[in-house]
Amino acid sequence: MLKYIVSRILVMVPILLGIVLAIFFLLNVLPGDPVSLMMKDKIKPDVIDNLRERMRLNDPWYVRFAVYVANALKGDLGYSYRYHREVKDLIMGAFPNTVKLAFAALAISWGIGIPTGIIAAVRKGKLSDSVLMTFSLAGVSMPIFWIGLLMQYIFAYKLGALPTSGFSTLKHLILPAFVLGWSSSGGIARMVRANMLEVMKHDYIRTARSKGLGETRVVFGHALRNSMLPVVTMMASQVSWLLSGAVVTESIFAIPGLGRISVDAITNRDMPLLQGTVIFTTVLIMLSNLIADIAYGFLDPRIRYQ
Amino acid sequence: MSNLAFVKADSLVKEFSIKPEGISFMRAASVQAVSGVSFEINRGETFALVGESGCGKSTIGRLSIGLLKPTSGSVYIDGIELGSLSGSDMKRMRSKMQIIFQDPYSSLNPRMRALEIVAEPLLAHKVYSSRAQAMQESMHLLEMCGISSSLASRYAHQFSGGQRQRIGIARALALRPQYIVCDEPVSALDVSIQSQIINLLVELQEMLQLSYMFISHDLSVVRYISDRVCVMFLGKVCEIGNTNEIFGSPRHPYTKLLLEAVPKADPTQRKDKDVLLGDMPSPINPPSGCRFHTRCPYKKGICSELEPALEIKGDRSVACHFPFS
Amino acid sequence: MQNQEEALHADTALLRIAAMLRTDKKAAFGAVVIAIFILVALLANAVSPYDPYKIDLANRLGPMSAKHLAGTDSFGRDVLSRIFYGARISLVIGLLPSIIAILIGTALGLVSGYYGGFIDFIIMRLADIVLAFPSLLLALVIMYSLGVSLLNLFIALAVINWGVTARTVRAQTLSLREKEFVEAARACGVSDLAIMFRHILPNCIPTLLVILTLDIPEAILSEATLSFLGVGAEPPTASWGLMVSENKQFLFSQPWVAIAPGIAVLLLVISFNFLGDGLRDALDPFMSE
Amino acid sequence: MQSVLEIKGLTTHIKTKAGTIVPVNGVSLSVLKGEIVGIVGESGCGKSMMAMSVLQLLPAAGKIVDGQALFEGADLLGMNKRQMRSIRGDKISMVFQEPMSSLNPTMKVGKQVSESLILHTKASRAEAKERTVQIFQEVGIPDAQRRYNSYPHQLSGGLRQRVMIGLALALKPALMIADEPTTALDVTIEAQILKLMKGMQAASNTSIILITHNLGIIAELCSYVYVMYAGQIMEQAPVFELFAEPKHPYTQGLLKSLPMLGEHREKLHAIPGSVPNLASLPPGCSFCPRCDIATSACYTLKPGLEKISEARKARCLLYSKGVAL
Repeated sequence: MLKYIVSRILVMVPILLGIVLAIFFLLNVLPGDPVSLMMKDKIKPDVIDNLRERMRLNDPWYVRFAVYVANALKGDLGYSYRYHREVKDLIMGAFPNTVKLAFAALAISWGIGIPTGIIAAVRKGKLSDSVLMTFSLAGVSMPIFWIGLLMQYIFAYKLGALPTSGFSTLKHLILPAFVLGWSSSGGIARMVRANMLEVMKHDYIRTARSKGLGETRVVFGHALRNSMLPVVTMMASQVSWLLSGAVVTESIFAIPGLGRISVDAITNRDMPLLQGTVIFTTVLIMLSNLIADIAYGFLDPRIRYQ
Repeated sequence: MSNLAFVKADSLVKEFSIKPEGISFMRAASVQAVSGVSFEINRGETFALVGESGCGKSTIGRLSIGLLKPTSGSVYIDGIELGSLSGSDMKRMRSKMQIIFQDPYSSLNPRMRALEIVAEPLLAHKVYSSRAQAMQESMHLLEMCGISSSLASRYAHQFSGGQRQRIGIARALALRPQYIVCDEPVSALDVSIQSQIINLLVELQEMLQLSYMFISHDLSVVRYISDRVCVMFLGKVCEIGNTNEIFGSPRHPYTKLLLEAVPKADPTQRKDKDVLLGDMPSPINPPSGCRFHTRCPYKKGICSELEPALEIKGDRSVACHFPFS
Repeated sequence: MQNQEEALHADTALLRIAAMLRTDKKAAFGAVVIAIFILVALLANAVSPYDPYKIDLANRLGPMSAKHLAGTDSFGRDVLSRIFYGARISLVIGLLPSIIAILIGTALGLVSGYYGGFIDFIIMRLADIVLAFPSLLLALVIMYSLGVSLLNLFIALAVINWGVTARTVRAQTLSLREKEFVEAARACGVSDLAIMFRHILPNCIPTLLVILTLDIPEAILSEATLSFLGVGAEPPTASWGLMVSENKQFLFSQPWVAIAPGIAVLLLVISFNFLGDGLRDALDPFMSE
Repeated sequence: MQSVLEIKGLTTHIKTKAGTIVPVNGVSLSVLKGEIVGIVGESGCGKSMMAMSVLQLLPAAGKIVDGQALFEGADLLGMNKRQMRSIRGDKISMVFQEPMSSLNPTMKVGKQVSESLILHTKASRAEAKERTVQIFQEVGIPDAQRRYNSYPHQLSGGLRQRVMIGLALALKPALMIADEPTTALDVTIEAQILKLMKGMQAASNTSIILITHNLGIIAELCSYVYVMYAGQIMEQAPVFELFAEPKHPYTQGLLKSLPMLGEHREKLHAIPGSVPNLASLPPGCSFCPRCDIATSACYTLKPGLEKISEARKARCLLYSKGVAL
């Protein structure tokens, strides 16, 4: 098991490096010169030269890459042109808001997705299967920005029940978390349902029934654990999906989180901020990937006792 | 004797590495599936390989036609060592040796018609100048194996298990091989179909002078079809010899107990038999000395310490410290 | 067991899909809606009541009426006509990059699974990298780097989405490679290329079909979202996402203008999802292979 | 002697894409106290579906349309779910073919047995565990205390099947249905499991229905045999009589087509054709297309199961009175 965890961590390192390299390449090498892009032609040439020197833009890209990685490991992600602050500080300021949103959304997504998947599988082909799965699928099928606007219109404007934007109280969290959670519950429900149906076909389910167990015991005692295993591995891709969705949700509901920052960084062509945010987000996803892998290892005795 | 041999295997060893998926930098453990096996198969002879799962018999079958490369040791077909051949020579050599598989379902591509399946080797080797000729030959081969030409354009799944096995045999015969590995060819078939396929294999052998390696765990079938037999346990040979002699008076304890274990379709022969105790030892960590000693009821001290050599007496060999006489 | 094996078959796949459409109402609904959207997109200039780009400032933010069935937007353009034209962008962006991504993924997955070893290691780590990115952020970065245009969006979506296909095809190739019919082909001296194209690829096609129907809705949503965020289609293009974004400031006064394009997205995307789920159920034995 | 299970006219339908098939067509059989009854047949003959029908464990597409299954005087087929559940595992238990897939991979094997004990005997966890370890010892699992905490993948195939048998016999049921219990196992392990089943049966006086395709296993274990073909019983007889003098042409063909260990015949007898497809059965006798001695009457008349002697019946026009062949 320890071997398994260590190997998972070791596999992560080259991937992480590859990701940083890919982002770095896209943002630093391809578009030419960020300084001239950023400054357009408003500033005197010697100021530009000075800035280029400070950003080491005259060095070859791989030197800059090495410097960037070295600094990043020390926690220095650069300096935001737009906010005139350390990228690290901006990220740390935004991070807790995104975490709150993501966890609330995750809770809603699982709260809707898992029971929906189980009920739909157990009652396959019945009306409840169809209704529940359509509700879940509708969540994945609507653009997040649109459902966000729709919710604002209904709950904030028409009913006046909830605030449209900002992030100061728990009430502010309800709409964005629901929007984001609903939109990712479909994937969970689909997967739980498909796994459950698959597992229910296995011989050991027949064995459980032949022992005289009731259907509830068969489903919860034997089928559920086995069908939840793949869902655990899906958790990582779900975190990825939630963070993607957070970009839009945070824009709509004016939540000062990571997603909002990255959109700001794009509109303001604030490259160091964009780079820092994207890399930070990706690291988060890799970490959740790792946690999911380890959790899977613990839950599946076939891996635990390898 | 050896100048007659069409297939000769010399101290074959095959190791497989068992590597956890995707973790390339971790040291891989390895399993020795075949540990120093030698044998010869004469022209026109049926040589059977018997043993329980994990004894390495299927691996030997694949080694003997170059589908797997041995870790060490060599295979000679018609006097030519397979390991020495270049890619194009090997391709030419492939037409001399073929294989028939156990599972009639996974051995035929579900997206191809029977005719195309049998024609594929002919087309790959450009045996005929035109596609039409290859198809005609394919039709002929199918008929030879008992598939009527009216069925030839059906897809594999439209045939029954026995018919699929016939198609697999027709494909193996397409390149006019002299040596065919039959890897459990009837194990997946129903009892009433088994004998059809066995009869077909025997007829084809007589007609085309084929040499067979017949791999099976079914001792009754082996007894019926083979001239010589090799009994294997955990990658090693227990004994080799004439089928009637080995079945009539086994010398290795494993052979004897294996024969006794087979349920006989005759209630009057019921008896309380000696059952071979224990499980197959792990090939990752095989027992010291004689690999069979952990299950052998006749074992003595030396068996766990010293590995018995294969003792050759005429055309009968046995690897046991205390063989029955 | 025999039934499952029988299901593993090419020409029954079409029959199974046909049977699925007959029994699965949701999938049939999806297929019909998709067909309607395709027709509308093809015939947009014939079915649209107005020129979608004609600005009519006198009629800004008009309500739903007999003249303008879905009202007019902040420039007085007819919303229904713009939705019809928007179907073109959504379908093209939904279909083409997904198909390209699947072709790339299939090629890489086949090579990776069949040859294994170092090349497999490299391809799979690349796939890991692509899959580890949050797709929307990756698209944002690519659009930032290449500049905002529909063509660049097209490239971004194709580059992002090959990972899943590559992994799935690789897994299938690995299991098919061990099948005895592939061994038989090797024993007959059939070349690697012929084995890949004749024996492995055709058996992956049902899976690819399912992946495609799941990728298309993703791509449609991505286009809408990126356009909404201002890094996709550019004004005055009639793109559904852009239309919502352009009119969101009038949400409380004239909600319909911002909401109508979203309904089009929902309808099209949920239809693809319905169809995809139906296909997956119908072709299930292939998936579990 | 008192019968434990008495099945009368059991008929089961299954809806498939090709239409409704009848895998169990009017099957009647009885199992006496402490007796091992064999049901032999080839793939698709309905033998497993018959067992599943008795315990109402049919797949969703299956439906019992007619018949009775009297167990200790009560009709199993008329029972509601709750009544049926109290029978399953306690009074009637099952052993399946694949011990690996029949055990839950993420639950300790001991727990899978004690779960059943807790359910039916209201034993406490500790009592159930103690009893389970005891059962493991009885079915010959070495180191039973430790094995209680093993997961299925940590056991060999033979041990897994011992766990299954332990599970089946844990509550000393009146009847155990074993569906191909040794088909997935090696010969020497098969012999161990068969010996274990015989021993356990003798000790507890449990009746066993043994379903298999292997005539050898039938001959070694059973006292009475039913031969099934295409959903019907073709012949039924005490085991010695059946093997000594098979009455039905199908049984005769099956026995003749077996290669026997002790002899080397020139050519095997083969039953021509394929195992029947239940979706398209001939109008008359379902075996007639493959029968050596079929006459035109066989293609039109459905033979009944005729009594030949006190203990024997066969479904063939040969034995139907008043039918001219």
